Amino acid sequence: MSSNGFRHGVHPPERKELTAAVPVRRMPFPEQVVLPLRQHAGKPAVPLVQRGDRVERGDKVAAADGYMSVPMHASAAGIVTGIDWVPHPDGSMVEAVHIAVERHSAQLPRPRLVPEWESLAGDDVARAVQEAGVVGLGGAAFPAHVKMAPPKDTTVEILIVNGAECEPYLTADHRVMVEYPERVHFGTRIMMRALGVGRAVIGVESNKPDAVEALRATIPSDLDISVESLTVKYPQGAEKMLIHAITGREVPSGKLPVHVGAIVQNVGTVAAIAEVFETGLPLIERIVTVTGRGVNRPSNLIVPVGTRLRDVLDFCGGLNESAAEIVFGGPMMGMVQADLDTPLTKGTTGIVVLTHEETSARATLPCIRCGRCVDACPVFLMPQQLGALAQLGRYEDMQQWNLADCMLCGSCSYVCPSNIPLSQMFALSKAALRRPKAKVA
Amino acid sequence: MTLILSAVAILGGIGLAFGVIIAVAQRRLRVWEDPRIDAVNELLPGANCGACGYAGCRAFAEATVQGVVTPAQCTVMSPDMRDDVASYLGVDAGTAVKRVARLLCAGGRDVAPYKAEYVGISSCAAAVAVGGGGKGCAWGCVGHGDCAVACTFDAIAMNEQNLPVVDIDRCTACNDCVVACPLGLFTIMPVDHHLIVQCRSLLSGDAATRVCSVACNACARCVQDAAEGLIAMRSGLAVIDYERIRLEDQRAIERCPTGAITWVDGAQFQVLTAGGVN
Amino acid sequence: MNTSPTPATAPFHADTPRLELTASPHVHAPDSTVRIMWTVVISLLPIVAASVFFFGISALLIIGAAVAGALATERLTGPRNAVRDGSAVITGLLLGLILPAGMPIWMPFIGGAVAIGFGKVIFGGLGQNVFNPALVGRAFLQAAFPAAITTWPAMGGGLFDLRGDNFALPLMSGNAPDVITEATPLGLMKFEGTGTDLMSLLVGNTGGSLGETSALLILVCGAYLAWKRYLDWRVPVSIFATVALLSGVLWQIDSERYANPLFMLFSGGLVLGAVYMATDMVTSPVTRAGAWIFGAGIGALVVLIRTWGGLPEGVMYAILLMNALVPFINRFTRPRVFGTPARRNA
Amino acid sequence: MRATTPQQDLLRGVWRENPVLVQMLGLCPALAVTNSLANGIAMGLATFFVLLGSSILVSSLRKLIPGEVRITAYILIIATFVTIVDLLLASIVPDIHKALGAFIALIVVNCIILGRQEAFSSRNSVARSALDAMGTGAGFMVALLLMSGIRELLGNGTLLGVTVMGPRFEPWIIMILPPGGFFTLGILLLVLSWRTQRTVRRPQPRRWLHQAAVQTTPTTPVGVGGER
Amino acid sequence: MSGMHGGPAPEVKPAAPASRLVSTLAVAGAIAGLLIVTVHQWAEPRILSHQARVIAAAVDEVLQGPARTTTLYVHDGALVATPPAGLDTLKLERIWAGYDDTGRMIGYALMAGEPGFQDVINVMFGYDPATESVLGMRVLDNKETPGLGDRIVKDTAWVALFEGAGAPLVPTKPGNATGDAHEVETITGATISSRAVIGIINNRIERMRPLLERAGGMQ
Amino acid sequence: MNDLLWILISAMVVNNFTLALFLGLCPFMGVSARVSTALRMGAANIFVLVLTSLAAWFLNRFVLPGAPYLRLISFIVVIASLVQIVEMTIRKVSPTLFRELGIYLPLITTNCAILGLAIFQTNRGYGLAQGLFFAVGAGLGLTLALVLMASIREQTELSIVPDLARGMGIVLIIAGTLSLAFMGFAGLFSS
Ligand SMILES: Cc1cc2nc3c(=O)[nH]c(=O)nc-3n(C[C@H](O)[C@H](O)[C@H](O)COP(=O)(O)O)c2cc1C
Ligand SMILES: Cc1cc2nc3c(=O)[nH]c(=O)nc-3n(C[C@H](O)[C@H](O)[C@H](O)COP(=O)(O)O)c2cc1C
Ligand SMILES: Cc1cc2nc3c(=O)[nH]c(=O)nc-3n(C[C@H](O)[C@H](O)[C@H](O)COP(=O)(O)O)c2cc1C
Ligand SMILES: Cc1cc2nc3c(=O)[nH]c(=O)nc-3n(C[C@H](O)[C@H](O)[C@H](O)CO)c2cc1C
Ligand code: SF4
Ligand code: SF4
Ligand code: SF4
Ligand code: SF4
Ligand code: FES
Repeated sequence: MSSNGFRHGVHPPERKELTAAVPVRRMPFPEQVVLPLRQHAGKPAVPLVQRGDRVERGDKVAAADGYMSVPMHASAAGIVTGIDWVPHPDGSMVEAVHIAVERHSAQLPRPRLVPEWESLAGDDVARAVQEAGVVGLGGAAFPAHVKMAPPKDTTVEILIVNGAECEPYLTADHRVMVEYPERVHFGTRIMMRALGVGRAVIGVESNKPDAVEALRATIPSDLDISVESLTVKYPQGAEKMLIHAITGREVPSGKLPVHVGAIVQNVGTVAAIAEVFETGLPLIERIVTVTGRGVNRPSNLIVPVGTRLRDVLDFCGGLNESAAEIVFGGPMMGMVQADLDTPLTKGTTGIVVLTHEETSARATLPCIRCGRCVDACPVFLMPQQLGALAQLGRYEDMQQWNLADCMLCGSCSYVCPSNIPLSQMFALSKAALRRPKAKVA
Repeated sequence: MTLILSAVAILGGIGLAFGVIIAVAQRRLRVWEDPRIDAVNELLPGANCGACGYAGCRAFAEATVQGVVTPAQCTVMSPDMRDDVASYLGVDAGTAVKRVARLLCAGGRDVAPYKAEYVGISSCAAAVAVGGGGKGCAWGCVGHGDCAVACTFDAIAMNEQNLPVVDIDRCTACNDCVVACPLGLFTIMPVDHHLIVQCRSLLSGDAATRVCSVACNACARCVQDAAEGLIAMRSGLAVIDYERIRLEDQRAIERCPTGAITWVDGAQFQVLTAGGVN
Repeated sequence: MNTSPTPATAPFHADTPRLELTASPHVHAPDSTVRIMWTVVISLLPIVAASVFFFGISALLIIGAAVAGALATERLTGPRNAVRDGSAVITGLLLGLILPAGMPIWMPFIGGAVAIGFGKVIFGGLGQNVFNPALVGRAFLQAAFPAAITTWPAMGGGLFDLRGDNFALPLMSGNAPDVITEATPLGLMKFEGTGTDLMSLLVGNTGGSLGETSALLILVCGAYLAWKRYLDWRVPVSIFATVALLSGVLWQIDSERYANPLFMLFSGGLVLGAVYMATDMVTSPVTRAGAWIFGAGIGALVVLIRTWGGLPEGVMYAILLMNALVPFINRFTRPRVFGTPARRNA
Repeated sequence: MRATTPQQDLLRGVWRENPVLVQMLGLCPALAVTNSLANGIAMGLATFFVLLGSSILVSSLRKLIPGEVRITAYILIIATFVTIVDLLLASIVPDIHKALGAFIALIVVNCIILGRQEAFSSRNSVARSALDAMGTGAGFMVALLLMSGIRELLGNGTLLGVTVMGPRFEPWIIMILPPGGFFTLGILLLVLSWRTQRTVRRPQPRRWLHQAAVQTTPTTPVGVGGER
Repeated sequence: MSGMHGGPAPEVKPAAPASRLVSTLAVAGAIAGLLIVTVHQWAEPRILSHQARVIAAAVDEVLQGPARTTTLYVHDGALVATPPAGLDTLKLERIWAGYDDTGRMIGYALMAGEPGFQDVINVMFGYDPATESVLGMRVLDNKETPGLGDRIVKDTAWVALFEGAGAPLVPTKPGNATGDAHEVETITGATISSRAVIGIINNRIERMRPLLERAGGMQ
Repeated sequence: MNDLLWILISAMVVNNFTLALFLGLCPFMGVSARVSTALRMGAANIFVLVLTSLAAWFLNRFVLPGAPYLRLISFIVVIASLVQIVEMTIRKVSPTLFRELGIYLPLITTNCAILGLAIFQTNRGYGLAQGLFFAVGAGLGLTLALVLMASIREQTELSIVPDLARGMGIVLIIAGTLSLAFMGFAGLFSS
């Protein structure tokens, strides 16, 4: 099978043209930033400040709570107005540090010493990355330092930098690769050093020739970094698919990438790590694609973490009347937003504003067993079977059909001519299985 | 005549032969199980609801036959069914305190508005997973009736405000709704506990009442009015210590500005007028 | 449980449009079940036209009656609005196309009703059925009125003269057809041992049921659907391959007793069955491997029944029998899940 | 145990616990020999006789038969009656005997009969067992009459050989073929469950999709599929 | 799936002594045997006579009403009028010879059965070895499809075709008949069954010819 | 066509015990909900059928020649007792096997197919070999029907069957359709 792709998968319209060529701009500081204590996979951070405290940009406002956690830093200078509940992008409520941004501040970070990474051991690099609050920017917001210190009993052979950005609409990673290729390489260098791996591959879907171009042009001569151009297909960016495409190996069901000697890190993440060791600044801002037909001025922005959705939209010329739905992340897997007060978090790759034509829910018909979902599923499940079982609430039986291997990529729902919300049902079934069983049958 | 004899001989012979074999076999090979278990199992409701705390009705049947539990442990059986089992086993039926499911939310759609439209699978779990389901109060009942569907005893019906109303006569305290509710809004408690805080929102003050006019805004009046130590204010919510429920009295609810804390006698909400599970 | 929250107050943010919340994915492929079904209906119209050309107005009466029966039943017993999805029309059309022109039209009507009633609605309507409804209808009619269904009016005759007592009273038998009947190519083969030349098979001016006749036309329409990916090309291909192979071997062994492969391929209902009926996605396997097996099974059964069976034609029974095996095939061709060692069968 | 009144013993089996239509027992004869009314009646009578006879005998001997060999003993008894019936039919109405073929002999294994011995006669007085047997036998008879009536009428246009549907009627041969048997019983069951439907309401397994997507506004489309 | 509802739970019996098990079954068996055999005594003659009647009628029919018939038994490759004693006559293969009132032999009535469309078809037919022609045919029993296959019984016109048809019979498609004495038209819609009947007759004649010829000589 | 083979095929598909001859319907309806169970039931059936064929042959050959009218009663008594003994033995010897197959044995005894086999075998005057092929063919036929029905039922269980058809109604309709489909085998190898 092809060396730079995977079997099955789908081809949703890309719609990247809206922002692909738009250079990254820095968004002016909002009046208020809101820093949720839970922005990453793992334990929430614990606040260090109280109401009335004054913080400089980059100051630590919350500390990591253990290893599976990262600290949080003020993304703008100002006064802490309190710690209160705000809507979380996942729809729940979360406690957050509210900072009233200082109007006329220069927003200069406190002068700080840049960590001397060459002199550090791998673990210390990882620790520095944790201190800087870096998490995966690919969407999962998985603490980056954890991936930099893999379990001792495993050997890492290859570092894969994920520049696939297979989700429609999104161009954040694309712009990073085009505008800051050296930074990507520098970050890769640091990761390789920390992990002690000799080889790194940057995987980029072939619909971003300029990115491939830029990256190839700037590969440092002393490193074994190669840039792979991958077939354009969703979900090429999914860890397992990416690893399969690049190394030809299959991550065993239920296992982690390192079990096949690979570590996957998103380009944005890598760049962020590089920035930590260039400027000493922690992760307090990220590149976000604001796009979709429902927003007036689609753009790629550098946004301070904790900026509220409404402020970003206002800066992009606000919503037009066709706007129907606001999604954090891409339209295939992204989280839909109910509240404009929701702050952007470290994991927010993009804001996609969809219109009525795009979203208007179509009638659902019964499954006609056309098998398209079977042909779409990148992990070779039988969604139509799973779907039928899910409808009856036969979750235990679903496990027999490998529900656990479903990564909720949504390819099945995308192709289903009967418009059955398969992946949603699978998400619910997984949740139901996690719930405590009170009784039999 | 020979004919008759031969016939008698043949069948007699066959009978004899197998009589012997089976006799031997039975001596050698009998495996015995108490037949009363099946009998009792027949008498049980067969709901397999687990309210009795056993894995299904047959397990309960075994337990009762062994005398480990009294038939009354099965909250689903009607009294005379109980007596049937009891009389069949010649044991005492026993007694049990009536417990029911209570909802810790009063935010019907009239008092707790929605901020966005969820469109999709009609299930609370589903809605909550999609941007929180669009309910203004993130803690409040989203009203798609997962609990009503989960209830095997048709004890829950949705009222026109999209709040589940528990029919306390039908409710067997089987705990299904508690498990079903993605927001954990149900709890099982004895019917004779009257004082209930029908709110889970951790917001306080206006923030709380802005999204739901019957929310607990943490004004702490009930804490002062109630008997010492019965109610405590924890992170923006009044919490009743049911260990001390003996101390409960009506004073606690008198000055509550939103009516979040209530004195429940019988059904929790007004009997449903419209909607309902069909 | 249809009560559902309707907003009691205005949205919180007067300045923003009311937001919608739907589950991801938020984009969707263009194809829809309804579109697929109606496309198939359209692709069948040329074949209907051909049958009218060959069998005159009778063809239209038969097909019309079958469709009417199917739609009526779907409307009365099926889910609300089910008729709109067009699948019942397909059922009716195909049922009509596999009946002889001469029978009283109340029979196709009953056939259509049975097809939808016993073949589909009982199972829960669209997509739930195990057996191909049209063929259930046909099998029912064949077992109920075997004589009527095995008398084949001959080709030719004007557009407007009937090919039999189409208008016999409901439930009453028709008068013996005053028009000439002729044996089907397969009938001739089986009972007289005489073949029919390939050309007339392809063009279709031979005896037989309405749509069984013009192989070429059916293949063209099928190709269109396959190109639109509305039918799985693997099924017909593996059917044709198997039939050609097996009958080829037999023919090599004894070209006197056994029919030649081309004759096997293009006579009787094989083409229509392979292209339109075996491919009914509802009643065929969901996996690709399954499709190959399914087709091969049908092919083998067709050769078996045609060659050694009591009946001259076996396509209908072959497909029905394989339909029954589909749940099995699905379970055994379940693909190996990514990252798992070997296949586990549930 | 709640005791049953004699009326209940008698009537139970006829309809509410009809052996064929409700308990799904004794299906083979019910399907195999019901392609004509005459056969149906004959088979019904034969079974009735055997059932009644063996029930009386079993219940009167129930104290004597040790549990270990009861099955064998019951079968002995049943088989005796069946053989007798078989011989009688063969000598009195040979044609019907031929039509029923092996199924007379198969009355032995008709699940209904042994089922009743096991479940009732082995535990109850002769009188009650007799009532129970009559009821069950009658129930079996009812089922057979229904089946064979429908099948002969449609399949041959006749009842007891008398033309009913008129001379030009086109018989539905399938009805006297095996599939027809299955379909007829199937339809009977559907009709029955349709009648009970309206009285009792079974709880249904939840199906998300088919309780239509939530409509917050009437404009958003309803899931069409499977709504009932 | 069983019908065993209701009824009190089986009270737990102590195991009965082996002797009782044995005696119960033995006695029960004996009694059963007694009963059955008595009824059988009464029934058997009637049953046999009925069977005899059926066969006699058939023979009579296919031989076109002979004045007299005799039963012949096939015993080690020859036809004998009286089989050696000790052999159960019912177990032997039988054929019947028919004579007209002048005592001249009309022909033999033969029985044969082979698979038809659904299951085995049993036919009785008359055959005259002298003229090598079939005298008549009657289907004794068949499981062919009612309305189609069973026309081989119901279609009297078709049954009549066999009278005087020359053996071996030649099945012909309706309308293709040339008037040859050997031709028998098949039945449209029941081609298989009708061919089967013809086949059965031909085969049977084939197998019996040597016997019959010898018998013919014997006369 | 080879005689023995024809017996086998005819018993298996052409005159399938369940779908064409209406034998053994109770288990067919009752034990066809799960494929796994159906397979075991089928296996148990084949076993008992072979046992029966042997027993019947033995009785006809050595016990009953004098008294054909005792066939029925002797057959059923012998079969039932044999099965009961086998059942008890299995239950003792291998509880696992008992759970797999044993529990079906009593039900099978009550099953027309068994006695039917014995009777047909006798009426058609089959010898030992023919009898065995007949038994195996019939057993395979029963298994085939059972398994097909089971896999279909598992399938339909997943779909929204109208309330009416829940339970046995739909099973019978499926059975009817199956036996329709099996009519395709009619006349196989006979002409
Ligand atoms: C279906 C699916 C699609 C994904 N697509 C991408 C993608 O396009 N780009 C990306 O960087 N990560 C993507 N991810 C996340 C990756 O699987 C992986 O978590 C991430 O690249 C790890 O890098 P990070 O930890 O630095 O984010 C996807 C995940 C899934 C399940
Ligand atoms: C001819 C015959 C008919 C039977 N009919 C039934 C029946 O209708 N229902 C049933 O559950 N068991 C039936 N059985 C099976 C016996 O009831 C089964 O052996 C008994 O339930 C268990 O007896 P044991 O524990 O002594 O082996 C039948 C058995 C035989 C031999
Ligand atoms: C349900 C059904 C039952 C049939 N039964 C018989 C039958 O009993 N005997 C027979 O010869 N053909 C039977 N046939 C076979 C067809 O009638 C076959 O087409 C016919 O024998 C061919 O004769 P023809 O060439 O005159 O049409 C049956 C067909 C069907 C569909
Ligand atoms: C390619 C294709 C072939 C179809 N063939 C049939 C058919 O042979 N018979 C039929 O009743 N419906 C057919 N349908 C319509 C539909 O799938 C069928 O009615 C379902 O079985 C109803 O659940 C077909 C549909 C498609 C898309
Ligand atoms: S894509 Fe949809 S309709 Fe097709 S099989 Fe899968 S679930 Fe069924
Ligand atoms: S969501 Fe799950 S089942 Fe559907 S395609 Fe993706 S992995 Fe496969
Ligand atoms: S589900 Fe809830 S309401 Fe229903 S019975 Fe169980 S505890 Fe009571
Ligand atoms: S209580 Fe919970 S489960 Fe019940 S309707 Fe409200 S949110 Fe849904
Ligand atoms: S009646 Fe034949 S198995 Fe029950």
